[in-house]
Amino acid sequence: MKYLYFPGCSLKGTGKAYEESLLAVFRALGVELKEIDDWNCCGATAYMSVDEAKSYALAGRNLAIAEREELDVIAPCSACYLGLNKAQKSLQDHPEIRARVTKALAAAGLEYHGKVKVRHPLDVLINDVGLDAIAKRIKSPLKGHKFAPYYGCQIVRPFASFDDQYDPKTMDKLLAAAGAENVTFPLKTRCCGGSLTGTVPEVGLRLAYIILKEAKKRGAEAVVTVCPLCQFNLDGYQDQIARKFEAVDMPVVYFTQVLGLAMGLSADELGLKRSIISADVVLAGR
Amino acid sequence: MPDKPKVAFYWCASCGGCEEAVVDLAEDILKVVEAVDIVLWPVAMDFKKADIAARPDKSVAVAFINGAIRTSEQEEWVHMLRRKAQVVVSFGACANSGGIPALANQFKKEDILKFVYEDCPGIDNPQKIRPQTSTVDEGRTLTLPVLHNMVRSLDQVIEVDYYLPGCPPTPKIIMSAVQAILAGKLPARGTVLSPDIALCEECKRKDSKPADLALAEFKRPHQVQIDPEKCLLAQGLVCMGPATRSGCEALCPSGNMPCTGCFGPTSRVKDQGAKFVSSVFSNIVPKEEKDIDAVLDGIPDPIGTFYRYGLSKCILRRKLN
Amino acid sequence: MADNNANKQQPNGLPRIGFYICHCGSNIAGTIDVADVAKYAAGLPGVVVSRDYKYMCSDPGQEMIAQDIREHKLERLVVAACSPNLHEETFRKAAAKGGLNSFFFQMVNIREHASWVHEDKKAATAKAKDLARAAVYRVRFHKALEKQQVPVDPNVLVVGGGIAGIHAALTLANAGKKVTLVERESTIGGHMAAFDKTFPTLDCAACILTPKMSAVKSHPNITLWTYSEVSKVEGYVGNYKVTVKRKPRYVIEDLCVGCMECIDACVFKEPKFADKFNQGLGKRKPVYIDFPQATPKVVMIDPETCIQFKTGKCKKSCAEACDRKAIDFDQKEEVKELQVGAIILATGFKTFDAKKEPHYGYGKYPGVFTALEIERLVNASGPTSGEVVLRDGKHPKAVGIIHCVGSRDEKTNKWCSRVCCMYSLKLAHLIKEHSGAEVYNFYIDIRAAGKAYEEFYDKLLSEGVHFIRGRVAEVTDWAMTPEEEGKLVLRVEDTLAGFVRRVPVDMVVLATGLEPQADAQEVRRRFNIGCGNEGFFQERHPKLAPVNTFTDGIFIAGACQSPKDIPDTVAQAGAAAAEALVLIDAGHVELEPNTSHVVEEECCGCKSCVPLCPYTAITFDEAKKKAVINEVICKGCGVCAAACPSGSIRQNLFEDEEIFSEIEGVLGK
Amino acid sequence: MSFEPKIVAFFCNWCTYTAADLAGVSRLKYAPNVRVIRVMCSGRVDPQFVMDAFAKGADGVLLGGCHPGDCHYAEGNYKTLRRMRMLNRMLKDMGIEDGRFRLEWISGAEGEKVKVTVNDMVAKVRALGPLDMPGKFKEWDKEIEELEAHVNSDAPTEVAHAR
Repeated sequence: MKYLYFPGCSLKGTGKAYEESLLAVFRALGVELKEIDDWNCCGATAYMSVDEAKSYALAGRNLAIAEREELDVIAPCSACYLGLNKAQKSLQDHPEIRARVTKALAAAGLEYHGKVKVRHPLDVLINDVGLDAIAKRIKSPLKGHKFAPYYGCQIVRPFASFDDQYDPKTMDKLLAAAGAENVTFPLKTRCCGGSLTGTVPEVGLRLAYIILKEAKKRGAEAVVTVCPLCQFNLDGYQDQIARKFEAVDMPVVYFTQVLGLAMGLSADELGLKRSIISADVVLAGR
Repeated sequence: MPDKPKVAFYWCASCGGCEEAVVDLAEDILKVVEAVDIVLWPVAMDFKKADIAARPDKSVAVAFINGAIRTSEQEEWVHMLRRKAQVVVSFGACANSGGIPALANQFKKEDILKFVYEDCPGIDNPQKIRPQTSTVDEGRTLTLPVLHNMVRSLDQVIEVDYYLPGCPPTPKIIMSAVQAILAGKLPARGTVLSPDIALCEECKRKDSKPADLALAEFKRPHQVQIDPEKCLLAQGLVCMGPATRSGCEALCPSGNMPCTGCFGPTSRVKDQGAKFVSSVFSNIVPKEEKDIDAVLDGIPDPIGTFYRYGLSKCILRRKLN
Repeated sequence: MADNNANKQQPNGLPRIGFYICHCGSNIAGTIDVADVAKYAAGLPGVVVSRDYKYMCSDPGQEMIAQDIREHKLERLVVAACSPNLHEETFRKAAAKGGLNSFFFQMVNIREHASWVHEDKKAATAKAKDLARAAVYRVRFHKALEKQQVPVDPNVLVVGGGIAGIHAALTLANAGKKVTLVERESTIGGHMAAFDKTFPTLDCAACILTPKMSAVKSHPNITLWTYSEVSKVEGYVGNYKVTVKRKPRYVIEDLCVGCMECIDACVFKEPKFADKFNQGLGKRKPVYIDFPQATPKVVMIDPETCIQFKTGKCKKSCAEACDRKAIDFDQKEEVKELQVGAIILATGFKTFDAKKEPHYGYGKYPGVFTALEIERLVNASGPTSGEVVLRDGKHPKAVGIIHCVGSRDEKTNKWCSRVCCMYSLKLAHLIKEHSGAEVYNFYIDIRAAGKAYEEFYDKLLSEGVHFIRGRVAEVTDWAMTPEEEGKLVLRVEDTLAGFVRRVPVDMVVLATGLEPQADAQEVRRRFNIGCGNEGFFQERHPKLAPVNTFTDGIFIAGACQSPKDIPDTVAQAGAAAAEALVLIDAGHVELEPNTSHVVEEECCGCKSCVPLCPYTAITFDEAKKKAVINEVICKGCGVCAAACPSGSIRQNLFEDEEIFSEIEGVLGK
Repeated sequence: MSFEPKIVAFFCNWCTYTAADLAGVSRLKYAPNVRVIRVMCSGRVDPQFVMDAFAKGADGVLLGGCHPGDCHYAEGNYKTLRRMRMLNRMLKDMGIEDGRFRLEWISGAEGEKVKVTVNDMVAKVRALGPLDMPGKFKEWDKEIEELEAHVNSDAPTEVAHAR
């Protein structure tokens, strides 16, 4: 099994722990990830609201480079995953956008034929690797640990290609396979605050607080997420949340970190020491 | 002795089989010769064009013309015969509907010439010499007729009064036509002089045809051991009988070969190939496009199969290019 | 009106053709220059009269045509107006009135196919001319034809025993017709039998329905077959042959008197299995009856749960308890055949599956109910005897009713289900009455268009039921405040107040919309009728033929045609019955003479046509060795005419030369 | 002026013709290039009709029937599908481009599909350009115009074939 890996900016920066744990878990599962050569910004965030075509051209360049390899692309960051898929769909459905992007790519000597499939690691783990294969690799199950599975908005909206839009379950299944217990968590896809934590903190912080608080109330020892922005908001703003609302003290980790632990990988190689709110509770018992 | 009616035979783009068919009348030919005066018959006697040109208009009672019209010479001859004859009978499949020569309407003239004079295996023509319509040799100009861009049936060039179908017409229908002409008992102009009903009517295998001919596969004659009694279509062979006019007494099916349609369609049908397709393919077994296509693949050359003798009379007339 | 007709002579032996073009007010004339088309048509070969007129289908329009036929000795008639599906018959009659055979007529559709669909006037006018020319060329070849009359079987089949089927069957039976009513469930009554009260009058559903149910059972003209399904329909208007499968209920219907002693005797002492009639909220035994007034009042055995069927080792106490020996474990499916002249389909609807909107938590939170479940809860004969309780037995203090679940939604069903607003109001009233709970309605719009409906809404407002305008975003058990703890919270944007509300309740009711039956597609194929895009049966005309279908003799009534409430359903059922009566009492039907025939002397007997006919109208005459078409059975598709390899089959009205001349006409100059 | 294709359509009475009526009732707007010939069933459409329409000047031929399984006459549309797939091959062999002949299943409820199909077909045939078979027939027969007059002139002389 081999895939192209599109890290995006987060996994090289604030989401370093995601990259470390993702690569470690995939390596342990015998799945090869090859980083896309000379990738650039996925085109998400600010570009999209300033100039759609530029955003699609950025995404298009990544796709065009990836297309040469005839492999599926794994985009772990939710924003990248959505941005690339959105570009893919727009290029397919709108000839005028396709024409503009084709022109832009031609200037760089590239062409894109729309053949790349951009996928999320959850999709690949569940549908390609399979729960059975993963279950066989679980060496030290996370017995007695309770987590709140939190997916964020972007991997199921607007496209719900591999999971339910309202009640996604793929991560729940992985965590259960890792031996952990999932609390019933109705806020699975609720907003983490997004960029509002920085720009309009009175709104953004409240949104993040709601998620942390509810996870706590439902007895979770940590929130497990799939998105570097969610992780950053929920983990990094807890001191401000404590000042504004109350101290929640809730670790926020990536699903790959939890899965890695159950597979017997070390806290260090999974980046578990990088959390702002100590994730030691997740390590308890090992 | 009163003048016997004057009769002309002429050949255009044809194989000679139609001439042979006249000879095949056997002793009946003597009756014909006795009753008529043959003024033109290139295969048997030497007449010059000038002889015919010199005859008064309408002085020939009947002209039987076989072969398709492919060259300007043929074109000129048939116009002249039309002028000299009271009745023109289009004789045989080539004259009626283009016949085998009309299969050339699937190709461009240039492609045909190039193949025949350059690319055909066995050709040794390094200078790529092609026949010229006009050549000066020792001070004299030699000419050749022009090869037309397409093959036409006789009635696409001149008006035709009657048609004798077949490749070639059988002695029986020739004789009955001749007798009708001599007796002056001719049907309406434009009639095809054979029964206006399809071939199954006179096919010995007719009774063996099942009511539900649901075919799942088509085969070619060399691929099967043909049952000599059973309907050929029912054996998966493309037998054009249902879409072909009778009159030949089902010669080919009697000889264990499927009908290939040389008698052309009945008077109710404009396009024999299209109509045959409409009939046989409506009832093949599959329902899904890809399964249907798999059955159709059993007929690798639809045009050559369904228009073997009639491409000039296909509604579309020739391949576009 | 232009006069294009100054003493036109007919030079060439062509039939004398009259051409008429309709303005249809501005419907046609607004886009197509009708005077120009009429002028153009006047110059076409054979046309001796060409006129345009405001409304050709009006009496004066028809009279003008009839008069012209007489005066100008017209031999052919062409009318350019609307779709032949609408007025072909009208103008055929006009032709006949003028003394012309009705089939010397051709209609040109320049409204639906031109003026209504094109904006470019020049192009639309050019198209009208082309179509007119095609008809003029074609009509020359028309032949005089007569409609064939066939007798109509006076018996009627009604499919579906809900209120629509019941009403239709009774209407017909009261008119003296023999009716067979086929219902696939074990009892008639349909959805209405499950309801407690009906809006807006709040009369008890059972009180008004059960008398009609027993009337069906006892009516001498009605044969009632429940637990039965139509499996095959053959034939044509007036003469349908229907095959019905009667599924085994393992109880001999004629013997069972409905004493229910077998139920008491069942080896299961307590009811144990989910009771479908009560939406799974109650329990039943393997031998059961849906509800006390079930009609016919005959018990059933469910082989899925009965020990005798599962192991073969039950002591069969139910059979022992039956002194009439009505229980028959070996009962087999029966196949019956019926001959009927008309069929009424009243197959009803199903409700939207609430699990398809997972954010409303149905199946996840026990406090979420569908409206049908609440119908059973508020029903005095329901599983809780009318007590409104949650699944854990507790009484709700606050109830939220979410409207438009599976209606008016791009993601699920786009249509308005028409009844949910009103039944939500009814349930709000009943819940409040039965439990005293606060009731909140979350609605997009209140659609209360019906007699006394708006007044009912007013009444609810005055009763103190709350109304919040907005589509609920989600139902969640996530509490933000102490008051929300342990509650279900509805998050909704209150679009009147302009902010997001969180409303904590104990019980959520989902007002699920109405959908076509799951097997509506199969059923419509079986009966050879159409479905609209949304899957409800397609009526022949949305306004003028609402209970007819495109297949003559098959009528539709009730919610199988579109969502509708009980008054509309009953009205439509009456209409369908009336249409069936019109057909039957005429005694015969006239068949469109577009049948095909084999010209015997041209047929070579190749049999190519025989297997093509779906109605086995084509047979092979072994004596003559020719194909023969039975024109009574032929439905006029023309597939044989297209496929006859020697061109020896003709289809009336669609002969080869008619179509070839039409092709020439649309493309000609 | 740009080329406006002429398209002849054969619509079955029960599905596609009704759908076209519905498009009208719904006041959908579509290209005015199509001329509809009504047949009871798509199964009535003889391949001869399609060829004849091309020969008489159609740039495209559209055939509309009920969806598979939905035929008013049970299976007429399957018969159409089978024979038209063979016709398709023949048209291709005769040099008529893909896209000039089209078979579509349009149910009585799909007025919108009539609009979409017609517009799409008109656009595609417009891109293919005129077929103009009548013009081609005339063009082809130019090579046989000259001799007839020559032979039939009052004083025919020796014909020079070289041209």
